[in-house]
Amino acid sequence: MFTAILVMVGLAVIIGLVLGWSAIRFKVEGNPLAEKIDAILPQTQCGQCGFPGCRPYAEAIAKGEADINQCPPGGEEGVKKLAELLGVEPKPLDESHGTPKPKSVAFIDEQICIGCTLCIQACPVDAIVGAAKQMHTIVADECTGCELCLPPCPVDCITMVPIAEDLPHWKWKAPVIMLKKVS
Amino acid sequence: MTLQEFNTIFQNGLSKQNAGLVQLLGLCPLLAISTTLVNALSLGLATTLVMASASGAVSGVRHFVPHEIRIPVFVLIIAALVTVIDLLMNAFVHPLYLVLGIFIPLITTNCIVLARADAFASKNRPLHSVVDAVAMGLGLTMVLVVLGGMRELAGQGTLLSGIDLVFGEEAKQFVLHVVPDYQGFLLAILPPGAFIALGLLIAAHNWQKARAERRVHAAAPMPA
Amino acid sequence: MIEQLKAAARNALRSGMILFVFALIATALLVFTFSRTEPTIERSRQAEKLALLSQVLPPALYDNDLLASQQAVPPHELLGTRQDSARWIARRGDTVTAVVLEAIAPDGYSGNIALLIGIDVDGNVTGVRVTAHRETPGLGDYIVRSKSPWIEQFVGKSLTAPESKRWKVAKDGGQFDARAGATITPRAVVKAVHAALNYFARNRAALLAAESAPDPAPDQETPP
Amino acid sequence: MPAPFILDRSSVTQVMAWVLAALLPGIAVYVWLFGPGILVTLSLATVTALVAEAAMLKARGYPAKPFLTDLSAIVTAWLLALSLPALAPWWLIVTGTLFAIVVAKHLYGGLGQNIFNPAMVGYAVLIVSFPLQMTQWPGPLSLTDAPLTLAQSASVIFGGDLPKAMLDAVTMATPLDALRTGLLQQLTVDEIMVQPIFGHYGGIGFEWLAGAFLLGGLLLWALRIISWQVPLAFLAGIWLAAGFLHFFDAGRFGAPWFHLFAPSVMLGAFFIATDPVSGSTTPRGRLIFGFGAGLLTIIIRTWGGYPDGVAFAILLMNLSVPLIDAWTQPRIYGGATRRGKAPPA
Amino acid sequence: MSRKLHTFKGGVHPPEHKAESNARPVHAAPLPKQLVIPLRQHIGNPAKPVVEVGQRVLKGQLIGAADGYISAAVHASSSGIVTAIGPAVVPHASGLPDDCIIIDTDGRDEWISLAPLDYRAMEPADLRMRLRDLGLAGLGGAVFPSAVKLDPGAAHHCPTLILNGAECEPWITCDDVLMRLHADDILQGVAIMRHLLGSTEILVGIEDNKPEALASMRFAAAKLDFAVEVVAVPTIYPAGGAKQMIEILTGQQVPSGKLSTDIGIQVFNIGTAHALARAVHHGEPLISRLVTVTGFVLRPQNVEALIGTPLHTLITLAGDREGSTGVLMGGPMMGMPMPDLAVPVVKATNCILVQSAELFPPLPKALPCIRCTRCADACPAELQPQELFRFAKAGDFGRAQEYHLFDCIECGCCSYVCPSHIPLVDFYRYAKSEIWAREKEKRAADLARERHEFRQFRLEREKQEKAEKLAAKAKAKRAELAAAPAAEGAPSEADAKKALIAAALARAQAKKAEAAPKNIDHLPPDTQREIEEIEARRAKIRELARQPLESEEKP
Repeated sequence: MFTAILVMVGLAVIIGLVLGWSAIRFKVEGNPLAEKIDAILPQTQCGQCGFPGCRPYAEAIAKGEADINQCPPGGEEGVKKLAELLGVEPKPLDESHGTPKPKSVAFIDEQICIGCTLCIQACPVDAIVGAAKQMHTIVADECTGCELCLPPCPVDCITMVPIAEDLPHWKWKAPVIMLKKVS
Repeated sequence: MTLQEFNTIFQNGLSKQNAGLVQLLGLCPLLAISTTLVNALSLGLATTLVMASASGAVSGVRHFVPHEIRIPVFVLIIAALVTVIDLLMNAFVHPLYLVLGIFIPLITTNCIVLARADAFASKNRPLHSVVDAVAMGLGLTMVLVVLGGMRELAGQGTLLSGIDLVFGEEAKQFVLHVVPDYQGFLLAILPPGAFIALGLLIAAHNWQKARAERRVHAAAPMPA
Repeated sequence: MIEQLKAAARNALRSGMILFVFALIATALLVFTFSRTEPTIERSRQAEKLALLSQVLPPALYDNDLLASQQAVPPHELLGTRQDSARWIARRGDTVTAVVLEAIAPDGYSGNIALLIGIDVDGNVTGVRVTAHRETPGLGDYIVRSKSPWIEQFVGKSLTAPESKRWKVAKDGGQFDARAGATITPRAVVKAVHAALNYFARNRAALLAAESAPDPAPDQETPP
Repeated sequence: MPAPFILDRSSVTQVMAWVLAALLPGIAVYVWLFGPGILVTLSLATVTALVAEAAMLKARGYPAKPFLTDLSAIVTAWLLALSLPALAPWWLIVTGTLFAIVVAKHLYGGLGQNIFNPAMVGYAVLIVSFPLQMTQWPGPLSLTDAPLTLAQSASVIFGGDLPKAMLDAVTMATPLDALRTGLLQQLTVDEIMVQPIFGHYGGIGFEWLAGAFLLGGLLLWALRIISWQVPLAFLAGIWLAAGFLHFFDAGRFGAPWFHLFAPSVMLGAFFIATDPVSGSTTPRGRLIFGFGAGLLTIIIRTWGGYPDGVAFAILLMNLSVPLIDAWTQPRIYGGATRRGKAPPA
Repeated sequence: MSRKLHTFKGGVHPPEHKAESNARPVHAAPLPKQLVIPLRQHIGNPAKPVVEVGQRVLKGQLIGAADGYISAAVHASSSGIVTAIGPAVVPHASGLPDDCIIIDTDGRDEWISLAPLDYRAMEPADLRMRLRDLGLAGLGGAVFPSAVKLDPGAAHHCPTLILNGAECEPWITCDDVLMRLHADDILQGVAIMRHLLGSTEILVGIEDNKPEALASMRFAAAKLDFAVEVVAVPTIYPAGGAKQMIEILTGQQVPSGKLSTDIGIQVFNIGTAHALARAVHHGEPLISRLVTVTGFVLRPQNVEALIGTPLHTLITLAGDREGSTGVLMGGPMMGMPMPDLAVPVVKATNCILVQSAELFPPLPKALPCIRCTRCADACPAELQPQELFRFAKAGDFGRAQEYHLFDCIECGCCSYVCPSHIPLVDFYRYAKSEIWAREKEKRAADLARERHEFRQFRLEREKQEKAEKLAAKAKAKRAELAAAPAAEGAPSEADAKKALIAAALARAQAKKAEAAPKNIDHLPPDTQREIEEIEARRAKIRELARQPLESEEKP
């Protein structure tokens, strides 16, 4: 009887010592999970999720402070990928954060632009070039379509132009094999 | 604890996060022991008992347990409780103990017990934790009973066989011979039968869930 | 660096202490339960064994404490044993009435079949039970009493009734019934019971002697 | 409209029809040597399979016509029927066929999705659940006094149990059963083989049956419907494993030729293990698949709980197919052997 | 002719249907009223238009200049007026319009002045530039700019030159006819290739179902001053695939992921050799080619067609028939259906195949894959098509890539033999374009992340600099105030601070007023609400963005 108690207690003390020591000694700094989440997010940097950019949103998800369905540009597919990564059930997009839109780029009507630079300050990826009192232009290849430049423009010279499907952007469609009767 | 909390916890345990059908946790005893209804019910109740006491205990000490040693502590608590129950069953329901045999100590490693201790009890107040454990346990027991019933019925055409192991010799009269002169369908009693029956149960559960969802969709008012 | 090591050491001590306390409580609980249930468990075990023995011995044959009469029997070819087995002696008053032997049928379809055989002083079988086997479910397992009454056929049989060449299953021209398509298992059991009777006939005196064990150097003659 | 715009004439129906045709010599020999009972079994299994297939297609919302006319259900039914004892009761045949079609085929996703061979799943379920009824093999006609006519066989199958004496008269242990029983009675192989049921190689009648299935299998191979790898490796596995054991103790282990011509091996090698859906798809994988199945067959026959092991061996190998396929991806044109991510050109 | 031939694994042998079109004499197609010349006819960058709408152009005049190294020029195929430069329907599987130059012909077919090139006297690099400007591109189907392929690269020579005259697709006979009629010209082109590539071994592979072409080429080869081996290869599809042709003739396989030049072999189509000879010896740009018009027409034949000629012109020439079910460009194995018969002949157009229900019965419905691996047996790339199909269908593109999806040459053998009639090639094309699209998306996302992170860094730095500057200024001001003589009693330190704050506040307010948008008066309520929402969101974002900074500033 006494041996049993001794063995149990001895074992417990050893395990406790090892775990307590390791907890401090081998602490992992940084958050690899946030990196992985960030890699899935579309990097639009639009802030629709309620966070100032994709990275902060990724960190919030990793900490469990934000839900996975707050990113409209990522769409349902993005939610699904996040759900898969985190091992949770996918859920529909939270519409209070916006709805997915076709991919677009911003376009500045240079006839109207007064060169106020407000949009340049708003752009999260520095995709607008121009200087004060001179008209601005969008670098279409770098524009993420986040729409953050629309509200500050005092003359409403910016419009979102959906990316049209042309030959270089055309994709083969998924072939459909009709086995089942469509109900 | 409000009634609503209580309801939510019970719904989770019995259906939404049912250990057997949704989380698929603790399948080892689920499959091994569900050969008859009585076996299934007994092990289910034993597991529920262990879960309830373990969750209560874990919840009670949750403030004294540092994060890094929580698992050893939980395991210690669970193992101690299981051993106690094992000894008690051995002493007072010996015939049943002979049947359930090795599966009682296995409750220790049944992940659903540890899962609830870590996921729920270590973060909630004792009362909530015990209710959650009971709900989870009953959810598992429910699945076990249905599974045991299915397998017993298909396998040997009876229900409640072995009830005498729990209530003594006189209880034998309660055994239901549902199909008289049954040939016996061994597959149901053998391990593959457990997997097939569980598969069917999960399928039925999912089907029912999908149907309920469809109905909710259909019932939703159309936007004007 | 030093600071960090110190912090780790402090944390280690704290964790160790907490686990120590939990382990102490858990072990204490176990020790307490164990000491309380031990006698009951022992009684249950005895009762279980007795129940088994009583299945191969009619209650009229004995009034002694069967369990107390247990003695070791050295391994013997006729018993199919490789290690010491047990035998129990039934007495009515001071008269020895019967003996219960453990035997093994080595040539079951899937290996050994363990048997418990009761034999009265006149060499008649009082009962046979299978205590362990691995026969094909549904095919060979009807030798178990809970599956079919087949095993009751042996009651009252002896070396002379029927005579040796009729100690076979019906298919081989013997006395004992067997299911079509599943004759290997019953064959093995019949053979083992017959051999055990032979063993009894040869070592009768030693087996029935109250205190002494049978001849440790059994004769090597094979049974007819 | 996809390219290419022309197609070869082959179709699933055509493939399945050839498989059925290749089974015909075997069925003919069966009837000739064991009596017409098998025809009842075959018909019952076929009808059950078609009804089950139609019902499942309807339940799953698939059109019935293309899937019923692809003949795959009939192939499953025939393979199962040919594996069952020809005098097995009707409910046994129906249960097995239902299990094969409903569970093994449709619950796994239907044609092309079943990871296990449906016929073998049906067989395994039956042998595990009803071992007793699975022993009612009709004896070879040359060894039975009163062979059953077609009508008598039907009445045995549908009418339930025969009187025991009569059943004993027409049924017989298969050579594999006889070998197993004999070995358990401490007889040597040579002593067992003098029993009348044993023929030159695999048992009276059974060896001719095996020959007929071999013939059908060679036809399928000649038509390129099956590959050579699986049957050859399967037979080689059996021959080598049995030969190895026989070489060390001829008294306790059957000869390799006996195992090759014993019931169900040829059927398994050419018709069941070659099932493309549940088998391996790479050339090397097929060799491993076939050899493994052969090896397991002998292991199960020798040490397992049931006298024959072909079904279990094939099911076990079915289980390992994804692994085998992943390991044995062939080298492609241009020599890339390892699975590496080629950049999108 | 003792060359040992090798075989490639797989392949199929569909009915050939060559005899329909290769017996009739070759006609020149009539000059159409309008020519539509796409700027993107080759692999690489599209040509840049160098003419303007309304300008008159002459036959052979450069109208689209090559843009970059991997590109080729396009030329006016006849004289006339440029009436439009912009999108028009082009022969492409998508049916989408693409930029074209449209010329209304004037019927005079007036050439620019042509100047032959003395290729032996020219610098090879100059010669290649000239060929690029003459619009030379492979006529076998892939339309890779020939100038690039004629660059032997760092090795400075390409020992083996293979001329591909296999023409393995059913129905097509334009190469067959070209070899019968212009063997000498083709071999003149080969001489130029040999000169540029420094090849020592020249092989011509022709399928053995074209005996006349073989004879004609052998006859012409015998007249040359260098050795050209004309080899008859077995007729099996796709023997005309470049990699398959290399394996048949040399027994070598081009390593996966590499080019044939890496093992010292270059392959050209015989049509390309012919066009090269015309370009060098006559200075003619690539403005016409031989096109087989066959299938469900009255007079299947080969025609010499100008690039830009609408397809219906050619079909009318070959004899239109009632009841056609569609038109393919290319052969039945790899061709693509044409959305519109107004699409022009381009450099890649080798065949116009008119379909009918009888010649091309509608494909039967697909059944599930039964893993019979006939596709694997037929695959000349030695892939496992059934696995690729499984992955592509499941959307598991990563696995498809691991199983070498990009080694698929889309020859269609797998679909041809599939007993379940699954359109396998469609699945591979779909998977490939999805992977490309995702790569593109990923690159864009990485770029955006990088730029955003840099911006954050820049803002942070600016903020810090500003704070430092402010602190310095405040310090200076305080010192100034303290130093100022006290008029009505010295202002205390606190007063100075207050004054500072008041000044700062006033400045901030002025700035805010300045920054407020000027167009927000008298807005409709909708817009007003939207602006408010946006403002709220921005405020929230600002709030959130500030929080972490503040917490960091705490000690």
